[in-house]
Amino acid sequence: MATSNPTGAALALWNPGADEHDPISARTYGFWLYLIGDALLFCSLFASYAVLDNPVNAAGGPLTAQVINTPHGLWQTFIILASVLAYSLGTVSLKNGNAAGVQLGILAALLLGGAFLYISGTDLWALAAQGNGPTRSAFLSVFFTLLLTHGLHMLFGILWMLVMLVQVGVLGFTKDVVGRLLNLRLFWQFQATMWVCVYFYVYLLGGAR
Amino acid sequence: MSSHYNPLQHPEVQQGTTGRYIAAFLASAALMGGAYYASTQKLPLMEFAATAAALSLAALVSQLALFFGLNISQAQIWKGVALFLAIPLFIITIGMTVWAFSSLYSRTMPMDGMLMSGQPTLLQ
Amino acid sequence: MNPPKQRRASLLLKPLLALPALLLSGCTMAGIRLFHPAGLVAGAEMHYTLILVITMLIIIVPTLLMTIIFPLRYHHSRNAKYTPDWHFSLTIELLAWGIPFAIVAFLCYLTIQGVYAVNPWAPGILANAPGARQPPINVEVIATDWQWVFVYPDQGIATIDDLVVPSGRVVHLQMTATSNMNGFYIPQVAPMVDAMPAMESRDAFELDQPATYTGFSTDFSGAGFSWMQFSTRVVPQAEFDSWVASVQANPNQLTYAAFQKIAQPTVNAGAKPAYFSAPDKNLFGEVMTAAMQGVVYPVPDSFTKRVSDNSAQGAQAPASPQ
Amino acid sequence: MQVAVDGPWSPLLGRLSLAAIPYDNPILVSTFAVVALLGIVIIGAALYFGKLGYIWREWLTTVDHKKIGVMYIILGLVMLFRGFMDGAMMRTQQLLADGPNSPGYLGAQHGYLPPYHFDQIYTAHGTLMLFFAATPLVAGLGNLIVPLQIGARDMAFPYLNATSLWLTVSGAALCMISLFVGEFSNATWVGLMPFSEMPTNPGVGVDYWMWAFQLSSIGTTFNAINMIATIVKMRAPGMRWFRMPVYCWSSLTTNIIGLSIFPVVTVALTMLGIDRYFGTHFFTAGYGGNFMLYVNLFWIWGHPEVYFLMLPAFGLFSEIVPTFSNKALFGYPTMVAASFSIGGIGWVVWAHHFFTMGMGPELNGYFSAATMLVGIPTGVKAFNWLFTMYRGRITYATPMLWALIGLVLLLIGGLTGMMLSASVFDYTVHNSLFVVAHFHCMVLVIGAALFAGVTYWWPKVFGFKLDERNGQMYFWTFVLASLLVFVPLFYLGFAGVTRRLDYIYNPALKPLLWVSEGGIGMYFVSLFYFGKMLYVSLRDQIPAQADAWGTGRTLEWLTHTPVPFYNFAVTPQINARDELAWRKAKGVEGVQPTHYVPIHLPSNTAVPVIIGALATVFGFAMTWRIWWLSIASLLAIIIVVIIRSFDKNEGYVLSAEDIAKMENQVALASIIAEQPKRPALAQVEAH
Repeated sequence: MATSNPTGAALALWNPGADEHDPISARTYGFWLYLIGDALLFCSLFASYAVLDNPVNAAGGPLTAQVINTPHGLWQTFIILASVLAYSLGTVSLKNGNAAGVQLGILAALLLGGAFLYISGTDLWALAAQGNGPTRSAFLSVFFTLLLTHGLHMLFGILWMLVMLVQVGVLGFTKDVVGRLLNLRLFWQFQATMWVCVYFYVYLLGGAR
Repeated sequence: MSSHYNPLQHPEVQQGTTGRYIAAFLASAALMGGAYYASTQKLPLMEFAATAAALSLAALVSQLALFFGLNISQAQIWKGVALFLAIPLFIITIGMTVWAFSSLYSRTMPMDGMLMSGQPTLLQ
Repeated sequence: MNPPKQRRASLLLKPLLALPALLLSGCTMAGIRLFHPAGLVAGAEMHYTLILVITMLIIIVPTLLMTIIFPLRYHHSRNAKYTPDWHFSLTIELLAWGIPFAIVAFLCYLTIQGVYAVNPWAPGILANAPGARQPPINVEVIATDWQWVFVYPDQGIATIDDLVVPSGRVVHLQMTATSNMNGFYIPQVAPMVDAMPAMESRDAFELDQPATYTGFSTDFSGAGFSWMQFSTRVVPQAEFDSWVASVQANPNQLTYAAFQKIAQPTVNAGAKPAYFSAPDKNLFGEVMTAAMQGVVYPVPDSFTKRVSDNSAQGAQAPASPQ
Repeated sequence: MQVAVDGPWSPLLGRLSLAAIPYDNPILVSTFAVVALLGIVIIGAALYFGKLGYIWREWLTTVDHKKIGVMYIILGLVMLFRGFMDGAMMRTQQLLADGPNSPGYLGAQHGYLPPYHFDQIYTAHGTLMLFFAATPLVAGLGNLIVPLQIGARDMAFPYLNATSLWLTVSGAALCMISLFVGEFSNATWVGLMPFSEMPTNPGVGVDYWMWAFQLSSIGTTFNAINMIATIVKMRAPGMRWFRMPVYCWSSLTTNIIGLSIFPVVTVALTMLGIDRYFGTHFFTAGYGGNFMLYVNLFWIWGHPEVYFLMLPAFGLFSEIVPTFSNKALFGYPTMVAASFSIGGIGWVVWAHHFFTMGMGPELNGYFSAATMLVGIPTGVKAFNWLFTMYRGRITYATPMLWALIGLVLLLIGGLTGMMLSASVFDYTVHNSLFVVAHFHCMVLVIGAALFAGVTYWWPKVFGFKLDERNGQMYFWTFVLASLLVFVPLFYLGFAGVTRRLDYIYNPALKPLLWVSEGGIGMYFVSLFYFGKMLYVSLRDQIPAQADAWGTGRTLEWLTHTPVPFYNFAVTPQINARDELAWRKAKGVEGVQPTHYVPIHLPSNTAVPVIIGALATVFGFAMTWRIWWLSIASLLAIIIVVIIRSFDKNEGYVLSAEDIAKMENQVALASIIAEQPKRPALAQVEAH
């Protein structure tokens, strides 16, 4: 509201109702910041990987080229990208409040995510069964840790999707639910982005050395 | 007041389009497939590394631009700024760590010298 | 930079830095070891330190004076000139960025020069040292919990907690450790370098005057860390040779098996030395290899939980199997 | 895949047994008695005055940024006291255990603490001071003041804010539990590798340290996200970037640092954790492990962490110096630039913490030079404060005194820091008491800034000032004590005395050790004055003005004193940098809004405090390897979060009449007043 000072000029001193900030955009921004922190977490893992991917640190065990399955990795890349696409198309249905479309998108993304984890899990399990588990050498420790960190993120994303499937049905498109759906999209997309980095760094570069 | 607030009209909900997402998927998948194809081509290491890095970087950019929908609009600018500030940190974390350890390894872990001759079985 | 000039500079500057120390605690000046560097490496360290400090004082002292004068001068009771709205001056800002920048640039130049001069792997300052024409004395240093084992591969002897080197010769040290990281340090003599398990680090120094110094560990490595000292004796070449001969005659031989007993956690209070002949030729390599294969010498519970009793035992127990 | 542990283990209690309780240690038993007595007195008092419900409803379950800030500060001060007691014990041990003929007491051979106990004490000292004293104090002041300074109603995410607090508290609680159940880490606050690994450190101490550190760093990361989002998204209308107070700028830079570094240490600690729990080989010496990697990751976090704590201190000086010089801050734009430079440079210099590890001269040279660059923006800040005082009207109120001594300490700490950054000098004093003295100089700058900040904003929060007379006595005794303690340490460092020694070999150093011990005694005197200051101020409670110091310049002094829980009855319109100074110049600082609109506020929730409690249980169970309890508590956290996400509570609305009533009678809205229950709104679905 305007008030006048002794000199008579109008001054705006108070602004009633101006504290209603945009909660969804604050929320996605905060989540974006979390993702940057998460990216730095992956970044430190990559730095550790770069250090430990070295014959000294293999302690006589295998190095990257012997433990990866590059074609599997490529399939995983396609699967995770498709999963992100499915979720994203789900959020397109969100634009006009189509709950069934959103749920369908989430469900497809969830199943594809599960397929991704299945490939990852069986590959790592087979490796450990050969005696090249994470306790074999420092290199294998970081190899497993990097892939499992990504896998745990995916698992968490799947849990989140399950919760959202229920919430879309039970709560409908409230402000909180919509904010969460947007954040989950960022989170799921972020996993694909990180997987591209993993695939490039571990599977392609590591495999080439 | 929040009770009159329709979250579905929020610009971040309304920004997504089917076409852009499909384009993002196709671009990323094609670029990563291309990087895989390069790995089967017996290129010299540095050449392959450069090719794969360029393709993967392009895949990342396509995801940022098309999937994330990052741009310099009022809604997205601060996300862009945050990412822009963080990218040097990614490079520093990995790059300087690698630099420090390359120096350290060559100075404190003389692998091909005394150790290997003393205990040839250790690292086989 | 030639050494004599450096020493002169150090002599000139030393009293300046030492003055406040003298005022505070004249009685303990002799204990302030870093003001009495010995040899070229430590001399260079001192030299660079003094130049750096004096350069920094150029900016620190005026700022300190301003910090004291401004609050006194502009206290409200003094009614000094008051300009409440004056909040920017391009000149002052340029100076505030420019002066520190110039000084820091000079400091950077100096410190990088200094890093190369005292690089423990190959100190530049020793390249033209008097002893550089003779072959260096090689000593392999193994830090155990909590003793120092010095192996002289060329002389075929080894000692515990007693580093004896001839004067006028460059000493090359190669270091590793059994299970924990330690810092190898002889104040006044050699730069501090970490001795690390499964890794090899180096250090070098040369002393031209016979003397005795104390060295110790600077990186915490467990319950006996505080007692982890050794003596460094610089002796004339002839005396060194006869000392080597006497140790070579010692019947105790340092095999790897004997070393494994020594490497068990032991507090050697008082740094009682022990001497061995004919150390295993590749002892250093074997210790490193063992560490890489995951061999550690765990500290028994008795040492950690009730170390008070054990440090007493350690003092009485023989420092080495003799 | 659990690594076999020495000693007994049972499925029900893990490694926990009666033997874990150190009832045979007189020091710990008496500490326990004191802590237990205090706990009984506090809970008893709360029961006696019938305040238990009030504490639960208004404090433990709160999401109000000011109350969270106050609780952060209380936590920080309590832990500061415990950290100080540890420090006092260390100095006393070094004094007693000096020279081969020094006597031994309480079963120690020299001094009164066996090495193992001494090692735990200095580890606890470092851990507590950094994570549970300095960090909560910094976070607390940021929580309190930043939303007020930018004219926001609350933080961007109030619920997350409370979660940050309770995660930090859970870390502190683990540290406290370690005193009386089991042991704390003896591997220093940085966690020496491979010393912290299972083969060389099989006890539970390292686990306690690791989980306390991990939980508090998660809390700090959340807080950093919250602060950045608040500053970016929640500024009042008209608060453009270059109208923000410098304290907000420094909070922004500091939290950018915090957000970017804490994930790195999370990774380092997680790797240590899986080494210890699953037997991997990241940081062991054998099997290809590389403990230098830990050191590298740790200091990627560790060095920026220094600036994470330092920048808020600089921000506080930038608020306090102009207020008590009654003059605008000199060189605002370069102040902002300097903050960002410090943050940026702070990120690329970490390896100066391990010059002695054997990197090549090109790396040591680079890291030396890069470290020295920090001197430039820091120097700029010092000059800007000096020129703020230049031609000002200075009053020596307690906050100003703290700021001035902080500036002096900054110069000394800066000089010694620049010395240490030269690796050629570092080779002679690395890991010596010189380093200890240097970084205590720096943390005393932070300490001075925090005491200044607490004194400065106390009246805003509680409505009355801290007693000036006792505050100044506290200040002088504290400064004298600090000089006595730390000046001798510089000399001991030059004498070649290493840090972390439980026994000092040279009896000739006794006089210096005595001086240092005298300083510890002086700290106790200053503690007395601190208590007296609190007592006298609480007893008298002389009401303060809205602009408590009379020369405030920034927005927080515009609202009532004590600050209402809703901050501003009506959001202010910002017209200038230093809004209050601008309003004073226009003569409109007293103009109040003429009518009110309802305010929407979040409801209190018990979820954050429950998460904190479960996190404590989780950390404890992991420490003692009680697997069923760890899994149960982790699942419980996830379930609680999911349940909470189904909550339809949308907060409540404060009606215009309520606001008008509280504006006329400010005590009703004070953060210590109990609020009546207000009905919550339910969220509605959009169509």
